[in-house]
Amino acid sequence: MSSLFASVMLPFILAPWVPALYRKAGRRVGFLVAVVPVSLFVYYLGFLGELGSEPVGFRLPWIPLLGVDLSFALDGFGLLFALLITGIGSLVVIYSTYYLGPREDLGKFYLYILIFMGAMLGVVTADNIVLLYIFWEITSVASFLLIGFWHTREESRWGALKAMMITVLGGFGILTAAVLLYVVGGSFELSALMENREAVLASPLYVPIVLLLLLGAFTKSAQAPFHIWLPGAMAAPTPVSAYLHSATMVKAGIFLVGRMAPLLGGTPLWYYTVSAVGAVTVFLGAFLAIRQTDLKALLAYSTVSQLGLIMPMFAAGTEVAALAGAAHILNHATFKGALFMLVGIIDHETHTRDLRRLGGLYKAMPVTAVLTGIAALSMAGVWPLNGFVSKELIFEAMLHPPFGPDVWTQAFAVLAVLGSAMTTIYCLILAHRINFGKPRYGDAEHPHDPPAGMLLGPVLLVGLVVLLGVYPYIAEGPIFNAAASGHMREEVHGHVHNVPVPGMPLAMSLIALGLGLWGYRHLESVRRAFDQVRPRVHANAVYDGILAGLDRLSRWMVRVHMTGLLRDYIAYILLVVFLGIGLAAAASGAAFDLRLDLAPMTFVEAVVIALIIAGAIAVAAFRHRLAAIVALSIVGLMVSFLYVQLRAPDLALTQLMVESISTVLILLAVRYLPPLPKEQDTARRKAADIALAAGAGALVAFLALMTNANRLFPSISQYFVENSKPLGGGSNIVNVILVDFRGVDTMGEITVLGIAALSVYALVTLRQRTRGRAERPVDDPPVAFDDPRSAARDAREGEMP
Amino acid sequence: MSPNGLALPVVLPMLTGIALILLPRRAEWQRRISAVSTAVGFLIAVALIRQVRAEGIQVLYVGDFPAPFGIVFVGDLLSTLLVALNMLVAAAVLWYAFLTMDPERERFFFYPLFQFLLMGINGAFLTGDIFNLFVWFEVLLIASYILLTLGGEPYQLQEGFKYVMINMLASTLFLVSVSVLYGTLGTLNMADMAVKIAEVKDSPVVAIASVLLLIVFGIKAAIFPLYFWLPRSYVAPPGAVTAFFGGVMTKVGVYAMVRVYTLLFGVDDGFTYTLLVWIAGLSMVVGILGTLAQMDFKRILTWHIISQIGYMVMGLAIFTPLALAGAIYYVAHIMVVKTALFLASGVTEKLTGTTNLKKMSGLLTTHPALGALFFVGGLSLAGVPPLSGFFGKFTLIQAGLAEGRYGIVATAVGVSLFTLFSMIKIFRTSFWGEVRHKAAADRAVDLRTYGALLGPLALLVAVSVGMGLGAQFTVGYVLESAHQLLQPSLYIQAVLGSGLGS
Amino acid sequence: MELAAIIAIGVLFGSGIYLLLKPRLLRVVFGSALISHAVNLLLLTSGRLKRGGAPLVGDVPAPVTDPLPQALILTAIVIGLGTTALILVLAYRIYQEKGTDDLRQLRGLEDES
Amino acid sequence: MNPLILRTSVRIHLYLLTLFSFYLLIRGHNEPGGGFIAGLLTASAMVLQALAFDARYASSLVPVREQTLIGLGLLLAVGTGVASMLFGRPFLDHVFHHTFLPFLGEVELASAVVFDIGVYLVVVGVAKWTILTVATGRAGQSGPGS
Repeated sequence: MSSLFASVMLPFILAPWVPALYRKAGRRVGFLVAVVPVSLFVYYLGFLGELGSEPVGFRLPWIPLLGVDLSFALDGFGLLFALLITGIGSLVVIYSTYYLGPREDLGKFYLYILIFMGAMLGVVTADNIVLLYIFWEITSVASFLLIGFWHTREESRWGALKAMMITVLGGFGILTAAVLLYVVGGSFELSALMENREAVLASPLYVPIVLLLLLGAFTKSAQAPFHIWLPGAMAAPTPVSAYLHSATMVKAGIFLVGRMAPLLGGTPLWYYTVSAVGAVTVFLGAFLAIRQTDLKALLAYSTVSQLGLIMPMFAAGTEVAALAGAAHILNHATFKGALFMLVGIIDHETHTRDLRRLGGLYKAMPVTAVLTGIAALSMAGVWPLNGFVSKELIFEAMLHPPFGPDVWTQAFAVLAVLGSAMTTIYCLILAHRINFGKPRYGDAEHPHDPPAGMLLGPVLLVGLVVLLGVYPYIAEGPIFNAAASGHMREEVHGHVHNVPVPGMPLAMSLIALGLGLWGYRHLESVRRAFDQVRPRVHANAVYDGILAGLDRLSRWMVRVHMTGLLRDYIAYILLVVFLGIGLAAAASGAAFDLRLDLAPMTFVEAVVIALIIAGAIAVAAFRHRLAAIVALSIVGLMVSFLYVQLRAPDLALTQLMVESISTVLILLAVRYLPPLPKEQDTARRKAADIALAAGAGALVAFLALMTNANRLFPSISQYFVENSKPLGGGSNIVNVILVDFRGVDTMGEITVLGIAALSVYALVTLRQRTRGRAERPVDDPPVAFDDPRSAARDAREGEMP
Repeated sequence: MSPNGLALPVVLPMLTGIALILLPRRAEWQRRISAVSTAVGFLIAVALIRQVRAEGIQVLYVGDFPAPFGIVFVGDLLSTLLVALNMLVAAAVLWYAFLTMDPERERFFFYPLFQFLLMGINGAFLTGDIFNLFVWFEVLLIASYILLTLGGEPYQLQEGFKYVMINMLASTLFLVSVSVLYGTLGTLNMADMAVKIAEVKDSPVVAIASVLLLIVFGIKAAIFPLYFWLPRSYVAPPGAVTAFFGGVMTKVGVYAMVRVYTLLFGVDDGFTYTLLVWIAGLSMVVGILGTLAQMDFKRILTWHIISQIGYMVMGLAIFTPLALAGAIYYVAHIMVVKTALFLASGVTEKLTGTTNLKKMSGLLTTHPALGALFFVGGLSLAGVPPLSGFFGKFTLIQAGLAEGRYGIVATAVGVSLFTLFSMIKIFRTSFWGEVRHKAAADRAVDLRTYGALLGPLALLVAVSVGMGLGAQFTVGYVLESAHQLLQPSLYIQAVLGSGLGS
Repeated sequence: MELAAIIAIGVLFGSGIYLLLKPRLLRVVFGSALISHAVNLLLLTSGRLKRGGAPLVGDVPAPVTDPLPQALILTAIVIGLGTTALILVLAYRIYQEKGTDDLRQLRGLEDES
Repeated sequence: MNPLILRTSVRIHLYLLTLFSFYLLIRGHNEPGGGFIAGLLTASAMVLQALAFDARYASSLVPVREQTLIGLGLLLAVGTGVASMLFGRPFLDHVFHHTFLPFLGEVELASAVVFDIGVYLVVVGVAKWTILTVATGRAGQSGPGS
């Protein structure tokens, strides 16, 4: 099935050409781009009825070393998503051509959209978890770019960042879980891992694997408390909200749970975690939706809530739950996709999304209003629309939990009913409040229905809403059961009903509807009541708090230790040396062997060494710089004298010469430096300095002693003594070593000298300040953008010799 | 090619540097000669890699003196790879420097100094002798001192002085360790040392020497807690220099750490592992914390260097083939991507006249190509798949979890999230937003120059993307070299085995 | 002999470090000079001191002092000369540009957020 | 002291020291001496000149640009290595050959001596350049640009 691979790659291959195409084709680019999703949609339609639990696959080695291959598998479950991705993708691409204004950068927009489409197709067809993760992250990146499409707006930039951070956090969870699975199960291939399911379940790593993986799913699907990014993502253009943030990307988390369930599911941990989070999310999402006045924000929270309803369906592992989940994925995509597009139209026409400023739209734009009403009622679960069909299934599944009903599952059901009741309330707001009553058109005088092209998407989707509500059997086999089968990895033959069947689920639906109706009639008091119950801890506040806290921590850290003082830096290094050597000595544990091997000392040598010691202390102590220089050169001279005593004539000569030359250099340089003032060190600081210095001296002396006492092996220098004449042709062994045995050292060393001379010359001669600056350091006072000075500087920079 | 090829990465830049000093300082000549030489150097390095892959570790007995007496150059998969990357990055940076370096700096020996820097770095990668390593360090350091301060701007001088003094202290400590090692082991050849250390593993001398060397190389590599010199000194010099330093310099320290720990000391005792893993974790955390409050393009990138060094140390600490491979991969990836990002910061500075993020915005609107290149580079740095950074991180995570090192893996993953955060911060504030800086057309940087400036950046980003998509090859290579490193007997055999006979 | 040399090394190193901790550029430079003396002597003592004549091969074979550390020190001395020259120049250029030789005033903090 | 006497004696010093440094350079392979020491000696001779006269005069005594000295020195040093490579020998493999020169006695014509001469040139160039630059606070003979 290499065509499968091609279908995933196609958007990626074509995406880079879109900006160029846009420059050529202008605004018509959308119709050209639409060819991609439409043809892919047709391609995937071809699989309808063919696929169930048995996937068709394709595999190409990519990085076999790491166990990451381009292996794809499409089954009924993936097919459902693929159809959504390409189908809604087609509608959205066409819709955006009308929605986005003539001044928008459509080239970039469609580039991002195509990348997203390819990545999303990759997610739902990948058989290798790492491959899945790769596509997963690309969807996050594409979503980031699309949320930030109107990047001149602060809320877009902020929302994009938040969405990215939270979804990528979850992505890392998936990656880590994938690697842990590899550790336990020996593969990244899902199909191979399935064979090792027992080992995975038995592993002590099972719990972290599940939690990390679910972290990925929950963040992507905006489950509480990670739901906070989704409302922020509404800063994206509405087609993006319709496509990514209601129909496809946010369902990737659900997909992941459904995909991994056969491997990791079937345990209480899996089921109860997902169900609990889902139930809380249903409730919280609906609760927050009612409080919104922005239509898009309302839809965003409603999406959160609906996702919480679907998610647990794929954790239960029962047939009815699988069927319910599959059906609601499709149904939700239809009505929510339509609603987003319709809200986009309303926004487009009235220039507002504030529902307090909207009303009576039915009079001005009847088609839009009717479509909105139908879609919203479907979301509320009103018969005979498709929302009703899947909601019945969901309630039924909730009543038949895999581990039998208990207090927890009952609580989940109650939360779901309460959530649905609140869903009814906000659906009625959408269906009734803005369409009827006193005309309020926002900023527009006479809004009207948009052109047919813009309505195409909503009409088709609402058509599906009705069709699947009235006659859901059309999708029962090829889509719902196929998807459920793919998820369960065994054939599922469930049934959907288009007529209400008396029973507990129907009762739950009716309670939800009734409560909702009552609530809608008392909307104002409900709102007031809700406003009273402010949650103590806002997930948003946590997010902001973490960022602000890290920012403070960062400043504090830099301020505290990056003092900019050389003294502190030297002290750090010394402390690290003390600590490191102390630890190493302690850790090695072996006793020190202090058998010294000493040569006799003559009187002259003693005097020389005494002078060196005295001189060194004098250099440190003298405040007068000439005195210090004299002391320094005495030290140098005595050191070279010591070299003579220690049978190192070459060293003595060199040291002597170097000493005289560097003394001259110091004397010359001192002319340019100010005299040394009295230092006002506090006694404590001085004591600290002396302690550090004494410690350092003692440490080096200790190392020397240790070396002396531990001559573990004879030196290689006997070789030089013996071979200096025969191999090097000289009898001055040191010189032969320098030019022959270790000639490379000398080569490097004279290079150092040469560089030093170039440096001295360049440093002294090249003075930037006198002739302005080519590149300013950042700490200069800010230069205004239109500062003539900077213009002059740029002019200079521009000319290349 | 005879083993003499190993001398070429040192000799060629040296000859080039000499030529550039001797020849009249005409900018075109200086540019052409250094460009040709660096390109040839890269090709030579590639040829060396091929040779090492085909024939195993290559050893050049300089002056024909047998090991351990003379100095040896050793080319294994790691060192030749790093030489090649060094030359590649250098080529890109030079290309950028041709377009941006101010004529004054060009005339004051920028190009020859750069060649000497390359010579020092290549020497450090290739030498098999600990004192010779010191010499190469000095060559590259003194070249770096002047490249950091060349131009004599006050900020450069002030931060350069601290950089020089700290490195001087580090060099001193290096010499102290050399004298401890020579005094006790009686040799300077690293292979010979490895043989002797293996005999006296328990001696406290060995433990102390290893920690001393760790500190010395740690200062160069800017690991925690020895990194404090880096964030300020690296932002001072011109863009090209910062880019090269940010990409390459600290990696020499990392290389030296990897070399001494694989060849001489090993990480098999609990103490060294604990030490390294804490260093790794804290480097990551502190480096990333440093970026969070910064609002300056270059400063964010320089703080990142520290946290990325942490990943490399992490690989070294875990010390399995996969972990070491991850570390090497990371080194290669960072050399390429970090340089690219610094170049991007340089281009934005050319365009807007600032590196302060608060003072620029909307670059994506005015310069979409730059925005795209930065975005891809930034994502790669943060380890977003399938770019090169991802596979480094992935390999390290895989190695860490396989060994059950959960703490460090969690740290690595968390830090990479905030790496992404800081890259996005740059993108959000300076590439997105209203166009607030002047459009390129109004400024002296005309469109042609701008297009040319993107050349080296695009080259490096392309390499990063290629490294990621071609991960089978790149990961294969680093795994192979990790295996080589974990069998020090191969190295010892190559150096001493045939050497003793001659 | 070695003990005395080692004491000298310790004092040289300690004094040098003490000077490195001081805020005046010139004293820091002095410190670096003292430290390099210390390290050179340390290298010398890492071989054995005075175990024979100067390392010159005569006609009669005689024990000589370990020549290798001497060669290493020679290299180190020369490198030290180069570095010292650079540091000196750097110091006085800083004074020229910033008008101060006090490292406490050369901190570069004010520009950071 | 009478400046004339000083100057004359310093000049004589210069010739003597330079000669002596050549001697040290040549014999360095066998006796204490060699390129470094010889180079440094020549440099200190020039320092003396600079102290007695002025830096410019001192520098004019060696009428070669410092950067040329350094470049040539490095070239000689690395050149011996490259030469051995050209002959198919390992890098920096030195050859030597004994010969008899008047006044100096037996001297070997070793490529190592060429190497050492390179060292000598570099040291002279570096010392001269550095001291001049620092002494005058400006460039030596080689001004910026070509």
